Amino acid sequence: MSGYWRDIFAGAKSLVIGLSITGREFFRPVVTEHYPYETPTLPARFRGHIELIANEESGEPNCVVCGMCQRACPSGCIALSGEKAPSGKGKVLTSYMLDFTTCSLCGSCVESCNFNALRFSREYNRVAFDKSVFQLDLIARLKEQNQCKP
Amino acid sequence: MNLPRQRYEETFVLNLGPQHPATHGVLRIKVTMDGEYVIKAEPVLGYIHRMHEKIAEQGNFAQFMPYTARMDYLHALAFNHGYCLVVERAAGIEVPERAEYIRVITVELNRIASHLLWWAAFLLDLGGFTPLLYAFDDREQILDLLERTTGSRLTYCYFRFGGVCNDIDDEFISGTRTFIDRLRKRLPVMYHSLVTGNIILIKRIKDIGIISTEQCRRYGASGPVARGSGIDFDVRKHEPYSIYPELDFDIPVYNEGDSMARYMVRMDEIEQSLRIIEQALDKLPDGPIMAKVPKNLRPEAGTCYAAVETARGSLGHRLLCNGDRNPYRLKLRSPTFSNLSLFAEVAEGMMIADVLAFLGSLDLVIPEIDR
Amino acid sequence: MANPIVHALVYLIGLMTFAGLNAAYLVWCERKGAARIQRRTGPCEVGWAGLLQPLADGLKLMTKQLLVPDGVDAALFRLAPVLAMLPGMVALAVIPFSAHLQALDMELSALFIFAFASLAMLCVLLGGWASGNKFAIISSARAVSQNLAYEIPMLLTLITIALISGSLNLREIALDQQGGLFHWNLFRLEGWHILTMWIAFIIFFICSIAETNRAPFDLAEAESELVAGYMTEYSSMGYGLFMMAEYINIVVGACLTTILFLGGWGCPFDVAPGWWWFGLKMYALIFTIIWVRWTYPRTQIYRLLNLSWKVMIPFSLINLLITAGLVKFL
Amino acid sequence: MEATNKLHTTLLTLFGSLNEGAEDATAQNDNDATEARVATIPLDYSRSGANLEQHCRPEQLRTAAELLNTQHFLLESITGVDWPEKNQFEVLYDFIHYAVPQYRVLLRCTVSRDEAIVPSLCSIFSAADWHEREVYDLFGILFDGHPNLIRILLPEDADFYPLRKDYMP
Repeated sequence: MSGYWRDIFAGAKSLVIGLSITGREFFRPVVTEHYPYETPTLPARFRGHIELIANEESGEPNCVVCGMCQRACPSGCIALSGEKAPSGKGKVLTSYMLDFTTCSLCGSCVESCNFNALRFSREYNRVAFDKSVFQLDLIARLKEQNQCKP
Repeated sequence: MNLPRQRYEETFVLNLGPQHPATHGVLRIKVTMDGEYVIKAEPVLGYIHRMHEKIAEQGNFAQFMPYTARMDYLHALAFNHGYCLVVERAAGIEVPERAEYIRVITVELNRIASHLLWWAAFLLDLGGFTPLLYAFDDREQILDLLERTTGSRLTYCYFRFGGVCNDIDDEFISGTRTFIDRLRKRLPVMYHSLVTGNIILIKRIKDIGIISTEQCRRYGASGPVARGSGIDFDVRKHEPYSIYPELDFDIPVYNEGDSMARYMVRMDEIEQSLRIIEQALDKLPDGPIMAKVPKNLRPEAGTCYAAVETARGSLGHRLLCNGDRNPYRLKLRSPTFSNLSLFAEVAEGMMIADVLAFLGSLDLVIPEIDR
Repeated sequence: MANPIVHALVYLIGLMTFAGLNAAYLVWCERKGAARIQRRTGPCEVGWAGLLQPLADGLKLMTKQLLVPDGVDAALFRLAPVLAMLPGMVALAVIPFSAHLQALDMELSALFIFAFASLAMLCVLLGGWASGNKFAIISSARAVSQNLAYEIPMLLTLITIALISGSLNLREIALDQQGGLFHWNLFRLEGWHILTMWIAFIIFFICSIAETNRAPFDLAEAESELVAGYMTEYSSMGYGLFMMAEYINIVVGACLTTILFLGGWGCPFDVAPGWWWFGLKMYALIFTIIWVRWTYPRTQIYRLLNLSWKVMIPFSLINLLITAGLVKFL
Repeated sequence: MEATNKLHTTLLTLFGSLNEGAEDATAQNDNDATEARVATIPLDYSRSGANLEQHCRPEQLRTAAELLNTQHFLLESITGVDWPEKNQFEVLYDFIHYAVPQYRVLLRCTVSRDEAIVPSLCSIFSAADWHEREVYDLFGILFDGHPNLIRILLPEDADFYPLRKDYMP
């Protein structure tokens, strides 16, 4: 019988303690962010999809079309091509396509690039109705960034 | 609390199907039931099978790293650590001291986040909605800390062979210390007196799903499932790796073997992980965070095995290399695969509500089972 | 109010709006209460602070297609949600909201409400069985055994109240408790009832939670085990009616507890009794029901039945005995 | 540490008896196509993660497993490996012990690629049930004596074995 009484009294006490805790929480301020109006602050190393870096003056991408990032990528999302530079020295980038549907944001490409030509963008809310929007043309994106720069 | 076997005239087969709120993933359990009692339960796997082991054989060693985080996304850093360990052991790479400490700190933080999410989901299965929000409130602090250093929140790709890719700064260290004090203050109130002491919860998981030590050994169970049945087996103490021998922490072991024992093992493990992080932060040395490692690694032929303690048990990598750039065969021994294999034997005779409480206490992550 | 037809019409419309508004805005209160307990904001997009949210939910439910899957007993499938609404609405008719605000003053009004409460149990069984879904069958079997087990202690506490106030007419019970805090049955001083009445109050309150399948006794529609219990196969207004029925049953349960224990429309210091005191007590009780739901996990079916047969019923019988003794000798 | 050494020596002696038994067997049918070597190789734990590697022929598998079971070992995992150039499948069994730290026994047995049948350990270690089903599922190695050897990960109607080297998706 003692188990019976102990269950009732200990149980009732634990139920009251539970109620008091949630009751106290009821009057505490709200913790959550109201998303569309309060956007989160992104840390420095946030990993959005990759984008090209241009050197300040000429606005041309630093990329020398060495293809290291293309080889390093585990899921083969990068497809880049370039041709001989008119000045005869090195190559110029013509197209840099990133298939963001299979990219797993591992950072191998950014690490494998020795010419500081790739970095992570800070874009986190890219949504679309069809997959083709995720085939990103990074050169076009770079041009856009150059235009909106002063 | 296994009730006597019922007579079987009118039984029906219920599909705790791949799409069910309590399976937390695409696990299907074909349950033959007589009214409320389960007569035979048979888990059906493979709904999220992606053939990780074949992918490992395609690319070179470094290219498999992001895939390790996609197996057990709740404790992704331990999977990174396991894969790094087996390749470093095969190729004989020495990891600098500071990188080892950073690895242990981030793995233990990730372990706490995984236990907090297990606790939230387990109580959701038992019908309590509010604890989930309190646990996610704490887990959010960890995710922000880890996002500052690694760049991602859930599927990390932070470890490299020979070290880690980013260094931790002072803000991370001070943030971790405030997190530790905050969680230490909240644990007794929000977790133990609100939930662990609650009579409804105690009645709900006490003496439910009792696993004997012999069953654990025959099925090869590990982690909190084995430690809940009185087996003192934790890979960090059993096969010490990294700098765990230098840190003093103890392994919670309970002998009852029921869901309550597994619950208490995981709650005590959160406190132990806090202790580990504190000691590791105090002893954090300076120095490089990456060893000199050739770009494409070619470990010489032979076989190698490395085990790591994840939140769910001992994760093993059996690696066979034949000297060229990609692994010849990489076997991933996932802890939940063995922990779930004893489910069919223990779940007989229980009622449907207890079967779900027992399933929750096993802490399953389905992509880790199906690989 | 002179001729009965106008009286009946006015009260019919009044009670229907009362029930409809309550069913809608209790959902809002529950979501806001749950959100505050979980330290988040709750619905706040539709209208100011989400006040139009119940309207939006109702509209969504009405515009959805009422799907009747095959292999389902069509007639019973459609009838069950309507029948589930019936007991709640009918019980509102006899509840005395204040001295002269009562639709129908019946002699045995308390018994009338409990007769219809057991009908609600049958509707859940009907809904579960008619939808032919395995989860629904398990959940309706559970709901029947749960409601049956918690009907008995509720009736026993009702008899103790009838002993004290001498009649089963809710109006008499409430009138008997007028005149200040210490005349309420819960704190009744004369006849020393205060000693045992708080046990009866707790039993009655727990039974009213269990009767309406609310957490921690929501085994009938246990989200994590039985997907949505007996409501699994229902969509749009079928589901909407079951939800409204649940909230109206909560309102009826809270009204009953206020009348039987907290002195109906009586004001604590007998300054100005009125229907708004009745509302205050009722919504305080409803808030506690919401508060309880978001604090505790769910029990198992056999612990729940043990709680009723082994704890609730013995305690209410002893309570009945003591009250009978007190009434006789004091 | 002395528990490990004691266990190590007992295992060496037990496996030794296993080897002699097999030695004379190979002596008779020298033209044994699979020329399965039977040997016990102590390993350096820190380099390879295992202490004792035992090569054995499929018939001796069950005796070796019973032997390990009596010593209260637990079956950690079963790995299948495909060696197409040697036309062989290899099955590796990992055993560890709950009480003895840093000790792992690796049981290796090779079988020819055409008729790949390996005795099942289900009756000794229940963990073998699912692991063997997985190796069958991914390699097509049959385990005789297994209660219900059906696919575990791939859909029932899959007719290919993905982890074979000659299988390209």
